[in-house]
Amino acid sequence: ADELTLQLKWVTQAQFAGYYVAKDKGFYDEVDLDVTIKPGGPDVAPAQVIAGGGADVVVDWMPAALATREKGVPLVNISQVFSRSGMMLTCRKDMGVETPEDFKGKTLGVWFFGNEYPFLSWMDKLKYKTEGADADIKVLKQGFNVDPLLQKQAACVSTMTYNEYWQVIDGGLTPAELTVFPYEDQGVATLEDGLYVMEKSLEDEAMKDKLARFIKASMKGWKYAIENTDEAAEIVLENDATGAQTEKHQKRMMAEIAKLIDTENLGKLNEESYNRTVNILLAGDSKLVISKEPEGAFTQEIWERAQK
Amino acid sequence: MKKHDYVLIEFLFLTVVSFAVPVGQVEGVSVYWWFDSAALILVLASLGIGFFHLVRGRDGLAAGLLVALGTVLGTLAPLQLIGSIETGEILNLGYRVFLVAPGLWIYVIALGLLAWRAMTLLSKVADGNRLIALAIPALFGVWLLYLWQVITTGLGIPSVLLPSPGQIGDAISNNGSTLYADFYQTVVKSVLSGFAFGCGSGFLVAVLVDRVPFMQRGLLPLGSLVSAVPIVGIAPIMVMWFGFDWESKAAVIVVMTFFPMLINTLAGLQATSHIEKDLMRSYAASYWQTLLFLRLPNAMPFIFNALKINSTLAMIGAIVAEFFGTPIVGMGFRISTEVGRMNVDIVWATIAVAAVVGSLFYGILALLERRVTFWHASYRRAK
Amino acid sequence: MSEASSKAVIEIENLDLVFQTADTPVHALADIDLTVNAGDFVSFIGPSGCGKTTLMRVIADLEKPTGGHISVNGMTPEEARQKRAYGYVFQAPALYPWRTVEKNIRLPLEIMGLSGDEQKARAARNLAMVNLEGFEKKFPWQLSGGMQQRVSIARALSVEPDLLLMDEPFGALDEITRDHLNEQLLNLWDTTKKTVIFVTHSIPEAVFLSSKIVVMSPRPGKIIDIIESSLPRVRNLDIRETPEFLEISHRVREGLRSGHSYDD
Amino acid sequence: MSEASSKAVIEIENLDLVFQTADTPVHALADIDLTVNAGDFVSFIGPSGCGKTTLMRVIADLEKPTGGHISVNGMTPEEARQKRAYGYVFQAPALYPWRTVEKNIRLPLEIMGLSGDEQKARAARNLAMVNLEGFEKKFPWQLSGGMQQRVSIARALSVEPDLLLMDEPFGALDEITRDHLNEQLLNLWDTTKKTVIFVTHSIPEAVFLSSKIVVMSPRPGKIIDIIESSLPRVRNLDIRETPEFLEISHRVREGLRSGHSYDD
Amino acid sequence: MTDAVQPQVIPSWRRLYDGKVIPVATVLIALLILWLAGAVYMNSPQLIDQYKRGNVEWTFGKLVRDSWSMERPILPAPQQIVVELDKTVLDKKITSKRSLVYHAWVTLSSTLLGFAFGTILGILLAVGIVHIQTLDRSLMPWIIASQTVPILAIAPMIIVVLGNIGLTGLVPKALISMYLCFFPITIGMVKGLRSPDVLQLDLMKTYSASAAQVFWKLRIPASIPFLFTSLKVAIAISLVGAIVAELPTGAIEGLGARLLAGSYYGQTIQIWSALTVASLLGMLLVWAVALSEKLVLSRMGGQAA
Ligand SMILES: Nc1ncnc2c1ncn2[C@@H]1O[C@H](COP(=O)(O)OP(=O)(O)OP(=O)(O)O)[C@@H](O)[C@H]1O
Ligand SMILES: Nc1ncnc2c1ncn2[C@@H]1O[C@H](COP(=O)(O)OP(=O)(O)OP(=O)(O)O)[C@@H](O)[C@H]1O
Ligand SMILES: Cc1ncc(C[n+]2csc(CCO)c2C)c(N)n1
Ligand SMILES: [Mg+2]
Ligand SMILES: [Mg+2]
Repeated sequence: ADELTLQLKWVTQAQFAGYYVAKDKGFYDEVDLDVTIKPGGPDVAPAQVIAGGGADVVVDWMPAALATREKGVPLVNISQVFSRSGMMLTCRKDMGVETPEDFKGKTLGVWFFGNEYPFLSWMDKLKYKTEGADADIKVLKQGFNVDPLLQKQAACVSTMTYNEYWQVIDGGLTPAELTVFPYEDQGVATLEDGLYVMEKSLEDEAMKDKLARFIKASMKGWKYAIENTDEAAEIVLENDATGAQTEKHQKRMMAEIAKLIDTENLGKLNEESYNRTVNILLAGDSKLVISKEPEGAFTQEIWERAQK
Repeated sequence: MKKHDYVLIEFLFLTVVSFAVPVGQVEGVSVYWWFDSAALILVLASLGIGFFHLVRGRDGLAAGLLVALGTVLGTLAPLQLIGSIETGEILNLGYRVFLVAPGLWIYVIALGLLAWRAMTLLSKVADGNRLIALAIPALFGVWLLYLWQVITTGLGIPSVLLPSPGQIGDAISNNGSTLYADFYQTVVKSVLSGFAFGCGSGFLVAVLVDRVPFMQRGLLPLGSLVSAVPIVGIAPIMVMWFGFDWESKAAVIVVMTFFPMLINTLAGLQATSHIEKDLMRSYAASYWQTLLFLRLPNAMPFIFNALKINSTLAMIGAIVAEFFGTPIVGMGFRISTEVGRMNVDIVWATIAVAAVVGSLFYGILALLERRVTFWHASYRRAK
Repeated sequence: MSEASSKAVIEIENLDLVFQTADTPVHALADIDLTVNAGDFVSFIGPSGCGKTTLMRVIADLEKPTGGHISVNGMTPEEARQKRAYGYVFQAPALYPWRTVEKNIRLPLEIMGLSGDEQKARAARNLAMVNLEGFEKKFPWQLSGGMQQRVSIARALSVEPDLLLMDEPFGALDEITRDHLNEQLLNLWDTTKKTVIFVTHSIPEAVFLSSKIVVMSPRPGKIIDIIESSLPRVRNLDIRETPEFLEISHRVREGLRSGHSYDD
Repeated sequence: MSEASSKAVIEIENLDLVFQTADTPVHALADIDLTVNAGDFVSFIGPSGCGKTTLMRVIADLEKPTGGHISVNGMTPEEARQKRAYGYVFQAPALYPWRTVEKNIRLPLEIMGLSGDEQKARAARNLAMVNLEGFEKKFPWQLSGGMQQRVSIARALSVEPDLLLMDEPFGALDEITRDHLNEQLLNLWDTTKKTVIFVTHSIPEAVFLSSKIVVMSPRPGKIIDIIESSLPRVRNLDIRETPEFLEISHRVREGLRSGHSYDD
Repeated sequence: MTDAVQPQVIPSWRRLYDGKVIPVATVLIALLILWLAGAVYMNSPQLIDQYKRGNVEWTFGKLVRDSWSMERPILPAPQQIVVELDKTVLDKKITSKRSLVYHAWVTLSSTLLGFAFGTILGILLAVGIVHIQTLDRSLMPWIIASQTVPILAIAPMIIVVLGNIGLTGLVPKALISMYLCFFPITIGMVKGLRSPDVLQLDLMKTYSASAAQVFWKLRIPASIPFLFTSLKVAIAISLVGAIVAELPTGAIEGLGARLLAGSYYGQTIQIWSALTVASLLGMLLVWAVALSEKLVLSRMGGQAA
């Protein structure tokens, strides 16, 4: 079997169920692939791993991938798994946040490590200054969890619909006490989990074939996961080496993940969404993330081959 | 009896060998040293100086400086070449990259030998000469940086993995204000306050507990318990307790520095010999007089030991703690954020600032120690 | 053995001291009876480990006896120590390396709270006494062993105690310097009427200096002979050639020999 | 001053040694001329700091002279050291604390590569010589200072050198033990015909042991008198009462006194 | 007059008092009480907030009980940690990924390997520094500077680079742990190898011993007490290094991964129990080194360090 290494963006969880299912159910074996799945973590930059030759394919978010491309690491999107963004800003009503106008003067929790680009674009759109002595809002680099919100150290924190939001709920706050700002609703949604390879991989015919087979089996895995969310969550749990994930949380996450994925043309990059993402990142005068229209940042060829 | 200087002979041999093999490629065609006349002259200069010294074989300052000059001239040759011709990319070629420009790498190894000879020559005359005593480690450091530069650029290592010192230097000069803001947040706010508070409280508790042996026996074993608690575990807890600004970083530093100071001060206070204490007793000196006149001065070497250990702990502690939640400024924030943004040059620029600040901090404490404990056996010579 | 106790500075009766050590207890002093009168110059002599230092330390309240009675100036040793009744010269110089020679001498005076001027004056006076003028600003480790020991003597003298306890103060010195300091000490003793207790290994030194020689033997440490000297109070080095001197020396040597065992 | 050089073990001519220190150079030895013949017992005596130890260290090639000539067994001191020509007893015992008494004595023998049996035999023999049978398995800190010094003497003897350098070997011992070891050493010297160089502070010891006494004076360290002893080679302690003995002692003392300055 | 202080048989409680057991227990109990009080103090604001929002009647007793049994406390009560430890240490099979023993074992193996590497590197550097004048003069400042580099910052890059040359799994983690723990060993060994005084060295010279003989018969034995003192420091650091190194390897398994996962999900109790196990493991390791120190030193005549 051909060997292939996949680097995830984050720790083993239902966010990546499709790949684990494909491996567990033997879908990769069917296409004669031996796939190694490397979990990520807070200090793992998928783009760095692939640049260093540590993986053949990585799961990453498009803003980060485009920014990396500008830095001279030529990442190319070969398949876009999540069609919608799951990112939200979750705020406490009792700290006085009901609309984006209320952000002024508040402390907002944001993830960095390349995940801050959508947020920065949004704030740019809202004409809020986030840095310096005269900043309109105080930005806090949020750690791994939602504690700053629970402890009222921040008025808002970043959450994913499928993960941190539920930690807030588990933390004792009710949906009625919260205001949520999904990026989709604010018109600043950028594409999230997609599959990226180095440009060089696309120069080699054998590699292209391998990637197509990988996409094919992975999408089969995702399809299965969306149809059998509970079983998929259990497969994820079995693959979690930390033993820290809970069943309740993973099942819920899997259900939420399913909502972000279009099963029609599963894995195909929607060029409209791509253009929207690029425009959001290019908008404003700050040029925070990318400074010019990227070229060759995606290809549909692999996905199309995978349909055969 | 005259011994052969094998290091120099080896240098000459390797350099000559480097002439026989390619030093790189231009459009796929192997080229040799004489492709670039500037590089050729530099190599020949180093070769000449090496040969001259081998024949003359004399020690002394002049010889040391001459060989050092030869090394410096020699090091410019590879830099000159790497900018103008192809030397291979490690990610494409793997270990075969060394076959693209074998002469270059052989010469770099040869230069290592020449640099070594320069340092040994200088070491011999360094006693009593402060300038040279400082120059030797500086030369060594420059050599390390040089190797780093040649390897990253010569082997085409992607800068997102490891930028070259040149790129790091550029990043430092281009991001001065950011780096200063980070320095202010991390060092001035977190490190200094945490260090002062941690060391201060460790010292005070030691002085208090010293009177109660019972407490000492109870506290000391806990010291080894706490020293084994990883900072990556304390940091999130402190962020939870003290908020995300510098206070939580200072708290992490306090936890890290408290016990080393406590343990060292206690050991220092107890390091007085029987006879010294008996002397105080024979004067019917009070507890505080004994402390002031005898035990504290005597404990100074121990206390400085703890201060030095703690200075490196404090820097690392503050930076690591910033990984776990911070306002968007600070060296730890910068490092963790810019890695994700693929700005690895800024990451290394920040690391460089941290290393320089940390070493300075340490150096200042070491100087102060020399001043305060001048009387200690480790500082006085003869008699 | 005890005498007119009206002038007695130190009275020791039936004193016992056992050190508790990890393995076996060490019987360092057994059945010690001794009276020292004001103005006496008493030497302790005996083989290594016979308890000379220990006995001196008991007098100075640096060691507590495990049996018997002792009084110093009519008080317990502890009270006497707190009244700063004595000056002690240790077997080793015990100078503080972070203080200059002068500062070392001023140490006890600072602790006693004397005025700066007084401290200065006394330091100068006593440095002169041990021939170390000009070394005020040196640090102890810049001096030879013998000079260090002389600084420690000057330090003890600067306290100006009536009772001087000296534990082998001249051990580290060569014969000539030693002779010189012996004369100085004798002179000081004679003019100031101090009481001196002195430990030495040297028979001639003991005989030359003392008005009373206490010969001790080890295991357990006890007194085997107390010799009252018949030599005049004012002496010079030539007295060492006289028959009385040799006779006393002989008696001390005999005492030592009888108490000696070869296992050390 | 030099004699029949056929039997000369050590020949020193015009020797000079200056220590370079941080501030001022110290002129430790100046103009030393000395010949030591096979079978001599030579004592160095002089005030503290006059260079006795330094001179001994030059002979042992532990210090390089800055001027003059010296030969040991007709070779340079370095060659002699490499041939293991001498045994050295330092002023301090210098035992390795992690080795038992026996292992300490075997240390030089291990280094010389002797067989295990031979090492054992020599250790046993020399321990007996210094009266320490039964202490083989003890560690140095379990011995008193005097016992440690005796171990270090046994260690030097176990090398069985023809030339023995001893730097105040008996300084830490009390008078009785010292007398005893003096007799033993004299006996050893007489029976094995070794050459011994010996440093001491004690005039009687120097006179009792030596066939030749070298009196030194400090600043710079030089030889001010060399006294050939008229005493017979075989002596016992009683000789110390004889007029010849007292006369030699007197001459040594006079020499010492003349070379003495009071500033140390 | 001084009366005799009679020596007597020391009662056993007295020995406990003079030993470590009672003092440590006392300090621990005091800490425990502080801890329990602290848990109430730190957790109650959130609880009171909850009560208010839920309109719950509450008494102080209820507040105390609740603050000792919150699911996501700011400071968990000790008994909660004990319960969690009971669940994750005793109840689970030790091969299970939910068993802390399993994770401790993972961390321990890279700790020990890193410690071994660090000891070797540390000693080699020290030997070089002591014997080669040029190294002595050139290396020391850089060794100190190396320790001012925040390892957590470069660990991910090290892992990526090492992964690139085919080193994965235990070795990269051990190398990071080595980077941290070689330092005290180098410092201690340099001191130790230089501890023989002039006299001890001169003695060797009079035997005209070779450099190797001086090294093995004098420098090495003299440095042993220093070595052990450093080893005790180093092994604790090595554990910290191993835990740090687990984060950028994808935090798959080991105590560091547990810490992080606990942190990621706001599971305070999980963090604290992982911390507790880490500290106990650290203490155990230090104790093991101390024990071997005792054994070795007693064979070497029991001189104090
Ligand atoms: N703190 C102690 N613990 C146990 N034993 C001790 C202690 N101090 C002294 N000793 C023992 O008590 C005995 C007497 O010791 P002391 O120091 O008084 O002898 P000394 O006569 O002064 O000998 P030296 O002439 O060598 O100074 C010795 O056997 C010694 O080992
Ligand atoms: N390594 C050295 N550096 C500088 N000066 C030294 C050194 N060793 C000895 N001296 C000086 O050389 C002189 C002679 O010293 P040496 O040790 O030979 O005296 P000594 O006669 O053995 O004295 P003692 O009787 O005290 O042992 C002294 O003034 C001493 O301070
Ligand atoms: C330090 C830190 N950095 C980034 C993220 C963001 N992140 C990476 S993957 C992912 C999907 C949700 O689980 C999210 C939100 C985080 N959580 N913590
Ligand atoms: Mg004594
Ligand atoms: Mg000497």
